[in-house]
Amino acid sequence: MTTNLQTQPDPRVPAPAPALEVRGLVKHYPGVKALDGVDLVVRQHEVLGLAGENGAGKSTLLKALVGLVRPDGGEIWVRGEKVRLRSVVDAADHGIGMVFQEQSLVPNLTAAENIVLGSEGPGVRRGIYRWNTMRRLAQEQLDKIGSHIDPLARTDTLSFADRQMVEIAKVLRIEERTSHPPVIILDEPTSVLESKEIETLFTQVRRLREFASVVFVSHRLDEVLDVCDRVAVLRGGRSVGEVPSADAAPAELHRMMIGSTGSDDHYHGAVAERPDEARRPRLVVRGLSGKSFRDVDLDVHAGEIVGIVGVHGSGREDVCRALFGAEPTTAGEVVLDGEKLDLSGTRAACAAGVGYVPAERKTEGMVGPMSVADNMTLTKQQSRCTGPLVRPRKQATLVDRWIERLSIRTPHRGTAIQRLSGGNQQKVVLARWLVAGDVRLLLLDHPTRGLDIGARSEVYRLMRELAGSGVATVLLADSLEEAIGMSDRIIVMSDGRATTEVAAPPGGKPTPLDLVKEMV
Amino acid sequence: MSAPALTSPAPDAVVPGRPTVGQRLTAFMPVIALVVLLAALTIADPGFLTLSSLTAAVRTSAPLVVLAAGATLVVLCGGIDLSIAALCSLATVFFALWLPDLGGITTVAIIAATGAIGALQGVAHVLFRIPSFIVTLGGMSIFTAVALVISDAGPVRVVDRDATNWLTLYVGGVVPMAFVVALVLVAAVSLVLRLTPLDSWIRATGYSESAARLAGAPVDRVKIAAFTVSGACAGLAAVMLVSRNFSGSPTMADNLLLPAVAAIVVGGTAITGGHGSLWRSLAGALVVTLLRVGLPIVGVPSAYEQILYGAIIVAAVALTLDRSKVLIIK
Amino acid sequence: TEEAGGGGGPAAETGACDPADVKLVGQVRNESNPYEAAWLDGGDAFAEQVGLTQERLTYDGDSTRQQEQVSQLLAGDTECLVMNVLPNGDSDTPPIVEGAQEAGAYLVTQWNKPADLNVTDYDTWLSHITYDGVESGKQIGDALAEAIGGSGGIVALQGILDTGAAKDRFAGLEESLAANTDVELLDDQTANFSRAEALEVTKTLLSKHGEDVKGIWAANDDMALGALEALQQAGRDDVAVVGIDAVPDALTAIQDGTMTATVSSDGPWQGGIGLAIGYCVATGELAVEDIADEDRAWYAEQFLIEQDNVADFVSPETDESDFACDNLFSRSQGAMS
Amino acid sequence: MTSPAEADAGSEVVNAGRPQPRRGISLSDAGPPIALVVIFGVFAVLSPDFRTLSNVQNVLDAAAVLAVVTCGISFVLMMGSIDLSAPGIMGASAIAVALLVANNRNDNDFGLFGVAVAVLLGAALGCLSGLALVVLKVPSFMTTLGISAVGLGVATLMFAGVQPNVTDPMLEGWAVERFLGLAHLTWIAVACVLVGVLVQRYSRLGRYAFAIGGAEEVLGLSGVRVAPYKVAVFTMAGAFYGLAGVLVTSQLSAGLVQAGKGYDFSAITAAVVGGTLLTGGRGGILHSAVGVLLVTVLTNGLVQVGVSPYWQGGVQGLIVVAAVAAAVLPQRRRNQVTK
Ligand SMILES: Nc1ncnc2c1ncn2[C@@H]1O[C@H](COP(=O)(O)OP(=O)(O)OP(=O)(O)O)[C@@H](O)[C@H]1O
Ligand SMILES: Nc1ncnc2c1ncn2[C@@H]1O[C@H](COP(=O)(O)OP(=O)(O)OP(=O)(O)O)[C@@H](O)[C@H]1O
Ligand SMILES: [Mg+2]
Ligand SMILES: [Mg+2]
Repeated sequence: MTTNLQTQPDPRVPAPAPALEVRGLVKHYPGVKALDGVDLVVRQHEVLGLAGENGAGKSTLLKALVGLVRPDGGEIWVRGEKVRLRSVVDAADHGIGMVFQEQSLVPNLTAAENIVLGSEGPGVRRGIYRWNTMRRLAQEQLDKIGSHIDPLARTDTLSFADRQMVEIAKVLRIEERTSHPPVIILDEPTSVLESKEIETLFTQVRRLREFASVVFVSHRLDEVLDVCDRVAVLRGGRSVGEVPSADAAPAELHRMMIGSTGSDDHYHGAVAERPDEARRPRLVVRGLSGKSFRDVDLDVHAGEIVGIVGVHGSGREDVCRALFGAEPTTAGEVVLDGEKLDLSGTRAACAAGVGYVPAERKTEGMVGPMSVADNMTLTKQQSRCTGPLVRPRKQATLVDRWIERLSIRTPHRGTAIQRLSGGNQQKVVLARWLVAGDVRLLLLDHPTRGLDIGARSEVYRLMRELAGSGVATVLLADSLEEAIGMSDRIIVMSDGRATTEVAAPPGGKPTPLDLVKEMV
Repeated sequence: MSAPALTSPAPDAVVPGRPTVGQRLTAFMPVIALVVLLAALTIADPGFLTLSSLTAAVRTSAPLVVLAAGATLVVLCGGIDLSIAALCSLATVFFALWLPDLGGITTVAIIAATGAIGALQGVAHVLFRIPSFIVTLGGMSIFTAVALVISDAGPVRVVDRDATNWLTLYVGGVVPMAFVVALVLVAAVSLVLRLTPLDSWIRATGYSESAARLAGAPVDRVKIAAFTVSGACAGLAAVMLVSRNFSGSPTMADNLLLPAVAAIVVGGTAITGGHGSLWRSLAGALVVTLLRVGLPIVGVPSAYEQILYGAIIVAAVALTLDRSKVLIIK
Repeated sequence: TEEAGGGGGPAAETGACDPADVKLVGQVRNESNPYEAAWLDGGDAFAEQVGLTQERLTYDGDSTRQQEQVSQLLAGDTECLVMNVLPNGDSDTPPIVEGAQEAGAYLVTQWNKPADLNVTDYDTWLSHITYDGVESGKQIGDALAEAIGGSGGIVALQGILDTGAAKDRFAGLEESLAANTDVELLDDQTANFSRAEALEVTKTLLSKHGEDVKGIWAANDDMALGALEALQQAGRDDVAVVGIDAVPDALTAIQDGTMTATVSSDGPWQGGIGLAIGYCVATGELAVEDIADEDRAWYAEQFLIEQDNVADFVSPETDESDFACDNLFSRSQGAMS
Repeated sequence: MTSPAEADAGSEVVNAGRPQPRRGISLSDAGPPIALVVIFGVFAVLSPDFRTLSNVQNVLDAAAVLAVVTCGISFVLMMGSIDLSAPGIMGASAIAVALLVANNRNDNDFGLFGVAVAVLLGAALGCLSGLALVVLKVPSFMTTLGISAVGLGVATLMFAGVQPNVTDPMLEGWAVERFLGLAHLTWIAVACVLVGVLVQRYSRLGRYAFAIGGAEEVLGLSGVRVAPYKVAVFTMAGAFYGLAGVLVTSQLSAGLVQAGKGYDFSAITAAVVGGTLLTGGRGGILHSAVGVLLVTVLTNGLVQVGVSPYWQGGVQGLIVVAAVAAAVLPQRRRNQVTK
């Protein structure tokens, strides 16, 4: 497989050594072969896309490239030289840097410190900080990517997007460490960004190509094809091929990823049969106000999916949390199925049949060290109990059924959820609300964040199926397309208010442009 | 998702999900530490390993086991209870004062009262969002003050010993009743945790409180319950101390605080919460007791005894802590 | 369910142990203060005198740990065990006594004992020795009153509030105050028998009462020494200070004239005498029945030490003859009331 | 559709609560200083003796040792670790310094050099607990508890039954001589606080300690090796405790094994009352200094207003809890994590 991945030699110019080359990389984890002989070539001055299903081994491969994962076998070559990468510092010295899938900034330090962290250079002399120099260094990095944040702002006061920019500014410090063109790895950098921010990022990525090589991972295949020169595909820890992005369609990539053809217009699945009760309003919100939203009115009918769209800070996320009792409200009334909903806490909401999937999976969605099974049944304890007693058998059968139904890739139901790939973790979190089958209102905050296409279609199918069974769903979608495709109705929020409502019945969908107009 | 191509596990890979030999061994580490320590003491003084000596050691350890077991629940939830020892002292005073009026039901009354006091601390913790360290530190000084005042700053004799006599008996002639009670307590609480969802709620709370809350786990109630049990255990330990000392005193158990927390940590329970068990604390309490009484008895001079104590508890934790469960050691 | 015999029930009250088989144990709070270290040294001296060694136990002022050590000790061979114990507090004495009785070990306790616990009710609890705290509190109270010329304000530093010693001594001060009507107690605070705490508390009291403070009554010498430091730091040399225990530093201070008075308690003698009583009974030289009731719980002789007699106490000497089996109770000031 | 006016009004409300980027001290840190002022005010009203200048000096002097200990412990707490080694380290350094400067036990008279050795001894013991933490991977709770016992053992060995009394005029002078109304000891403590603040703000060690408390794993991902910094922080804390032991010796003119008794919990209380979180990543030396003053004012004030010694501990505990509650309540959020 190595040979056909090699650069086609140009007869006129001697081919320059690839910036980075991986040969037969292997990594085992207990019960999983995360990498099973991966080959990969990153040429100089190119943007290489990396695609693959959840758990295909992308993150593991990339972590091996920055010295965080010690491979069990295989070789890594940097600019024609075989290397051993023992640590992040090692990798940085070879000019390889990475922006991780989960944000990795120190929240209580300033942006400037985060940017220079670990490579302060002249910013620290003899252990003493020189704040002015540090600020200047950081400012230079921020200027490179055109970000306007204050370098001395504490990182946890920045918005999510700004933090992502800080991460990119930080990884660009690699340039200062080596004289060679660096290799910069971006693991799913866009999954948490808005379209405008994604555009900025892509401009930067294209600029980076002038002097560096970039490896880019995303589950949004159109995006990958848009920004990359070439896309390599991983499946089950192996390289299965590559395509030049100029002449590839998402469908083809998808086929390579899963080994069979899949459909691309996954948003527009067949609308399920709606039960009769469908026109009965299930959730009625009147004048709901809180810290970051005011006078929100919202009706969701049984079996209906209502998307809420808005830019960052529009308050839609807090509305969701408020409906789940996780954010205080100052005024307003919420009625679920004719009964007043108790907003005093999450437990009351759960009891009333409200489910919530938070966006921040790592800290809020899952309990990392606990098993898949325990995470799945954490909310709906009754599903694994008889009376007050836990029945391990009952739990095992139930959990195994859902693992299979959602194709959750885990060695075992007893595996700690933190050992799963991001997408599979998300599926477990979603399954948590489904195991008991008694949810009436589902609040989904970016439920497909970090999921591959297959998993996404599965989640979409699930959402429709749930809607079909009468569940009312509020969706904060990952992208406008997703919102449009999935929702029956879309509410636009801006500045803490629900400003507009757009109907989006099958066949009468608005365009993203229609929505953007309303959003700003 | 269509046709997921699941990587087949390598044939020689261990059976996933089940604990490996190494993992099983880490679960037994506290016991191994205990045995090693006992062996070392026996080598230092062959007279130490006698039945009566062991009997005395486990009898001695009973109140510490009970205190540590209760506080383990709070630690598993990610908090800490510094008030157990002071509450236990207060309870000894209550016991001595109430016994003449309440007679046989004093024990029950004490456990109920200390449980209620523990619950109160738990409520203050979850309601006002004050760190448990501070709530219970405040509780500690308040209980001490109350105990001093109501006891008139002195021991209160217990003349009627019938109420506590049963704790001084021996089961089968060798196993002290107090230790049996401690064992039963640990077994009962562990069983309740295991058979009900409480276990996953507690661990979820300890590992990640916000995730637990957003999953609808009754985080606040679990925490209050943990503090309640911790308080009730302090009451039970108080009864054991009274049965041993024939009096209640406002500072009787105060010095048991650090040994109790040490017992929890030596057992391998993560002080940051989530990972651990009551059984581990039981073994930890035995290790700590052996160190407290064993070192001087086998003839280690006082100054060296402290140095050894320090070195051994650190070594014991190095042995017992399961580092695959506790990723960041603070 | 039955009782586990520790040492096989009470041994013969009057022992017939071979002197070489006697096991001597001295137990005090810790070795990190001069008084208790001297106590253990006194025990060592006695042990040497009879050709044995003393097992030195310390429990760090931790009641439970003391109990644990004692019960572990009693679980071993108790045939010819002699214990000279300083119970941490009054409430710690009964279990030690009961344990020793059950195991048949010979026991002498010192300082702390609940008033209603009678030594004569037990066979192997040979004796309880203490100093009359009320008396010492009163003696230094009177000395203080005299030092400030019979009138003026004083402050009191109490010991650990729930110990009998602290209470008795304070009761003695109150008696003294009743007699010296012109002396006014401005304030009383606890400094837990600790030098460091006494320093802080005294500073605060000095700034609270200022020039009104003419004297400081401290329930032990450590606190008196702490108070002296506080006075020095406040630049006050017109305040009289009294304490109890006659620790070496206090004696030096009295010699220098910075401290007014203290009351002797003789650590080395205490460390020796307890073992001596036990040893004599264990080896059969003295029968328990032959110990007079007033010698089962008694006050040991104590002296008020002031500048004029301090020289006599600077190097306390224990005389081998103090520990002879026929001379054990020579320092008795009478039975405990 | 929103009219521009409406949108403006809306954004005003919406933006009100959004945390602004900040560099210095924010409003949420104001709780402890306010509590300090309130408590000080209450005592001043209740007791005329309390509000005298000499008593204020007295409070500051009394805060000196605790302030030095708290300086050390604050860095450890900032990392999210805990440190219970103060009693042992202070005991060891107290005896060591008493035996090294002019004293009644031996002929040593090393003066300042002796002080330096005692501080180094403290640093060495601190270093040991740090090493046990990073090498053996034992939680700091245990390593420091162990080191405390070791320190007490070492101190007892050196003590050897006879109280070492200091006759060194320099060391004695620290406690007695005054400058601008405050004892030299107090100025030493002030210097420690200043050094602490500088280290916290301007040294890599201080900033990394802060960062370790914020997100230790991220430092690893950025290629920072945290272990040396952790050891260094514990070493620095040990040095502060060592100095505190020297200060106690100077105050008492004698080396006591128990010199550091109780300072572990008082220092943690002071730090937490001042707004340092036990989970790490928040607070700092200045916060802790406020906490130290708060605790000292309480201790002093309760004596001044004449609260019975029996009740003092209890009342103090109650006020500490109330003060923390008052400081925490305004920042209370749903789904907030409190450990
Ligand atoms: N630390 C670990 N311990 C055990 N198994 C692991 C660990 N890290 C990853 N794995 C396993 O290795 C496989 C590859 O995971 P990886 O994170 O590389 O996938 P990915 O392609 O990045 O997926 P995603 O798109 O969901 O991020 C998965 O099956 C995962 O469960
Ligand atoms: N006025 C405000 N005051 C305080 N915090 C705010 C305010 N507005 C927004 N936030 C916080 O900013 C974060 C993002 O805001 P919000 O949830 O409203 O945006 P969103 O539209 O859901 O964005 P996304 O597209 O990322 O989901 C939230 O954590 C929210 O708590
Ligand atoms: Mg990944
Ligand atoms: Mg959002």
